[in-house]
Amino acid sequence: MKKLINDPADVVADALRGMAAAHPRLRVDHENRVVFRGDAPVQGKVGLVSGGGAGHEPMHGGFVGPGMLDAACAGEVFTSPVPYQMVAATQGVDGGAGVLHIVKNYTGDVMNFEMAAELVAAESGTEVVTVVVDDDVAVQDSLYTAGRRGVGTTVLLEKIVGAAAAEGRPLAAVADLARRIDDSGRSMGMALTSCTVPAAGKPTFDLPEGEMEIGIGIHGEPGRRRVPIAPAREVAAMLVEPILADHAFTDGVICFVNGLGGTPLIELYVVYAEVAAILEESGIGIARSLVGPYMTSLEMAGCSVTLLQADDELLRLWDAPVDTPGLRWGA
Amino acid sequence: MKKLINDPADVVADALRGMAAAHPRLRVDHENRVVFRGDAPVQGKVGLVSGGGAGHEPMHGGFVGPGMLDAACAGEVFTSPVPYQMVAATQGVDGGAGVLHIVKNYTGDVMNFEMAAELVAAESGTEVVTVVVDDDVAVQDSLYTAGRRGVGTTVLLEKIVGAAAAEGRPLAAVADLARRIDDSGRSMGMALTSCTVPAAGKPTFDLPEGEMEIGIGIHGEPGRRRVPIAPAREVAAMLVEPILADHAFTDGVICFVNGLGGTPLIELYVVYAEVAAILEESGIGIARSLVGPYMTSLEMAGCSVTLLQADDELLRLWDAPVDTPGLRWGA
Amino acid sequence: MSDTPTTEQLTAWVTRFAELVREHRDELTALDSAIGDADHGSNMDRGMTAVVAAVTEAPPADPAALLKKTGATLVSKVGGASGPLYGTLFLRMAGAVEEGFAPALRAGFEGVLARGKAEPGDKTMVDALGPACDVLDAGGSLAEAAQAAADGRDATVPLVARKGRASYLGERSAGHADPGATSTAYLLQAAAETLS
Amino acid sequence: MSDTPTTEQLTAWVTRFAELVREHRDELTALDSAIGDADHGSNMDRGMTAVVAAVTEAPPADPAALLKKTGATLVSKVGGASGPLYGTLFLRMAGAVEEGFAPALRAGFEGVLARGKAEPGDKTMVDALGPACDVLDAGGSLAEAAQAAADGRDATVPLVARKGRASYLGERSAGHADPGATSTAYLLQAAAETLS
Ligand SMILES: Nc1ncnc2c1ncn2[C@@H]1O[C@H](COP(=O)(O)OP(=O)(O)O)[C@@H](O)[C@H]1O
Ligand SMILES: Nc1ncnc2c1ncn2[C@@H]1O[C@H](COP(=O)(O)OP(=O)(O)O)[C@@H](O)[C@H]1O
Ligand SMILES: [Mg+2]
Ligand SMILES: [Mg+2]
Ligand SMILES: [Mg+2]
Ligand SMILES: [Mg+2]
Repeated sequence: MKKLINDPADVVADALRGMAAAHPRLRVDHENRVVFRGDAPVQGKVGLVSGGGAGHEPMHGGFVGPGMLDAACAGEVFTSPVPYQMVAATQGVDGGAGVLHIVKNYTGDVMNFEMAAELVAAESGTEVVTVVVDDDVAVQDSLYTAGRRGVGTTVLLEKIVGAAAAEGRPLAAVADLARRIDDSGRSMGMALTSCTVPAAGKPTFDLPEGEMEIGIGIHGEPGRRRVPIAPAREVAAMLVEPILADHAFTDGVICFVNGLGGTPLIELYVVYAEVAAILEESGIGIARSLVGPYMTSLEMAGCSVTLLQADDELLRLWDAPVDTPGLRWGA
Repeated sequence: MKKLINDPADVVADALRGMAAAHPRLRVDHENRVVFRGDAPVQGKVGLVSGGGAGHEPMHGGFVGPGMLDAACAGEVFTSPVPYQMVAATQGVDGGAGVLHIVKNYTGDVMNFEMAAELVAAESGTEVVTVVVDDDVAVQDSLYTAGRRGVGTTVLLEKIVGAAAAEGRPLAAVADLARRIDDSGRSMGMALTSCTVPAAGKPTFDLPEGEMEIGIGIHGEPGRRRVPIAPAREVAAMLVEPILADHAFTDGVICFVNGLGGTPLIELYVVYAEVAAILEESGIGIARSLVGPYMTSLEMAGCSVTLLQADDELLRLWDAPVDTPGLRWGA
Repeated sequence: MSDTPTTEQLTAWVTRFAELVREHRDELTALDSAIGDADHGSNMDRGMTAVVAAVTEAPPADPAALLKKTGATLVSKVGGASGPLYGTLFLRMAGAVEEGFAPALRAGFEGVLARGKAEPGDKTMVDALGPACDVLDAGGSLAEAAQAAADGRDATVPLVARKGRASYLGERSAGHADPGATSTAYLLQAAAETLS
Repeated sequence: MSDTPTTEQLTAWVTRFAELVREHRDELTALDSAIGDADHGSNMDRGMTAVVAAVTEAPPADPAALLKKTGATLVSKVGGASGPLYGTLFLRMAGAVEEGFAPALRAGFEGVLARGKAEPGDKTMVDALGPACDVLDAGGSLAEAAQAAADGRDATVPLVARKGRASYLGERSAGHADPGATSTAYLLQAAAETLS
């Protein structure tokens, strides 16, 4: 295992120390492993809390700041955080207007956030609404599984919903918007290589030299199929076609090509070019784009494509100022 | 070779298509492989041109935009661009106040930019000044080599000098500032793995499982020594100590931990934490930080550390608005 | 076994379970690598190490307090799917332990079902825990219950997962034992060794 | 050879050089992998392929035009260190080719020295080109010049590089032939095969 870490058991704590040192405008609660925006709670604003296993940086801690999340809880690598972290985050961002929990659909995340919401309900008057993101079209038979996984749409949702909360919208409206975004976003990913969970010390799976995995999840959960490696043009088609088959996208989408951690930007741009070409042929204009490693899977090589159907309101909220380590503009 | 590309011969052209599609506010001259800011030339402003081999994205094309570069030329992977590209870039950004060429110190880059400047001088009245960046402390015996390589300081320089040019400073002042930054910045890098040049199809070098290379260059040029892999704490020391030994840094530096392409952000934060701890012990306060993959070496795993001695003026220029795909704030 | 176990016995149980988890940590992670995300061994080891530390540092006064401390520690240290599930198991056992071990385990099992909404045959820890509860309820010994849990674990091998991360593998999840069912088999083995 | 070569001969020369580069592309890249950045083979191949295309599409009228077109194409297609160096070599040859091949090559060599500021023994293409020029200036044959270039290339093996990327290796650059010296040896081999 070749990684820039100290003891594998300390990876998350060490990375949080790094975040705290690099971003003085964030406040890191090291005991609870929660990244807060420095001025939380913001009075009168709906608080946005997300979180999940580590290993997906900059998600979620890197999306904390004005215009996006108020707090993010970090679990161990690929392991959901625990309820008391979410309780601490919720209490720390409660500015009197309630708190939205943004939860990616994984059994562990859902159960831990559920227990946290139960604890908050029992202990305090804070109103909590939970939105579960499940946008991974690679999961076809949601009836026989834990349901679609939450992937790339989460990043776009946190940005857009963050802007809505910053405008002072009430909790119910913010939650409705979040659900609408989850309904309008679809993703599909692929991997060229596996990744190594530090505590495990070995690659999670084995992906031979000539093969790639289409439809993989962000923890290395296997995908739809293994196929021989192919040119970026064909890979883009393998990702975009199931997305278009699953949802009727029309003109004006946000197109997000995400890197999984080990794939450099030059390759992501090559993929973006092919994705854009397919969308153009399909008559689906791209209103906004995002290209880069925003939701990683440790050092896995590969990418995912997310399309989100936008409209004037969503685009206005997308363009609104955001000031986080991972996404920043207008501020 | 596992890469998200089409034909290896088309990687650079394909990535430029992707950049053009993803960033409509840039103008990409595909024939000359130059990325221009969409509104170039900006009348009355010194034009900033950089460029170099591809494979280091987002550098340099991703640093084109208001507050940073006016144009960037892309060569083949790890190969300097050719003079006619630089001539096209120079002519395209000449707003009457002259043009600064920002050149990383590699024989090929220096010679090609030199020929370009000769051609511009012969053909037009555009005033061109060249600044060569050479900040890599891994190169010790500059007398017996082509001199120190230009690495991480380049990113910081392009941002700060870009802000100075945006303020309307004259060419001589902008060039002086650039030289001052080169004098005040030092970098050192390391790799855990090699990278594969697409046209070569095989890893440039071989770095066995238990070893790492300290002092490596961004094209895989070998470093000072190969050593057994070590905890991030020790790696940080191996990078920071030669930097501090080479230049007397005092309080108030810009600290930049750069990812080489295959190393995910979680590891860069672990390294940042250790770098910050060493600087704190040395009494060197960090005024600003940058953490992420800004100057990559294809999919190489590893990182580099850059320290730049700042002062109030440099910090003010660092904080000034910048609006590029790779670095963006205040805009 | 229908007697109420003593605090000492239960402490020995969780301590022995922690040992077994430590010993089989890599095996549990390898099973989770095959059909999940390669963290079940470290998750359970982190949790049970914390449990042993907690009950050693401040020994709980009675069986319910011991089980509550165990459950609460697991909930707050493990995360993932196994944290809430094992945590709920012990927390619910605390409320029923005065009636005896078998009723307590049954209550814990029901908590797991309520929290995780898995059904038997979904290829989860339910498939090891359920058969063990059935044996105890029918008056079987702890050794028999441990055997039933081990058999239940083995029976997960051919199953296609329908809950948890392994469910994303579909048909490909068949052929490997479920990690949670495997750790549950160790839980019952520890019970047979310490509570008889 | 002190006669002025014809346009046809020079065209055959650059065409043969392009063939040799194509044939040895992977070898040149492998040498550059060992002590540089793994692109010399693709750089030279890209450039010489463009040269052949250019002179085939619009055959230059005279030797100087042929050499100028070759040099300009290399400058505009190769990049890196080899583009300006090989480009300058041919461009300077164009200015002196009326005096004959040997004086032209000497002029080209001086251009390379001026552009790259390398000295003999720095482990660069200079170490193959210089000896070849010396042989020709002393009245030697092209075959002898090609041999001198090949010997010069071989002599770069033990050298420690002091110019170009290989210089960063320091002592570690010893033990490998210089890629640019190797491609230069092919340039002279092509001359011996086509201009004699
Ligand atoms: N809904 C569920 N009900 C019961 N057990 C479950 C459920 N989902 C997962 N599990 C159990 O949890 C185990 C995985 O635990 P672990 O790897 O620690 O967490 P995660 O799946 O979050 O990585 C599975 O092997 C399975 O036995
Ligand atoms: N200053 C120099 N003078 C002469 N030749 C040089 C000089 N620097 C490099 N070279 C030659 O260029 C060759 C490398 O060319 P190439 O790999 O195409 O470019 P780059 O080094 O930019 O990747 C070296 O092997 C060497 O022969
Ligand atoms: Mg997990
Ligand atoms: Mg090169
Ligand atoms: Mg798991
Ligand atoms: Mg080279």
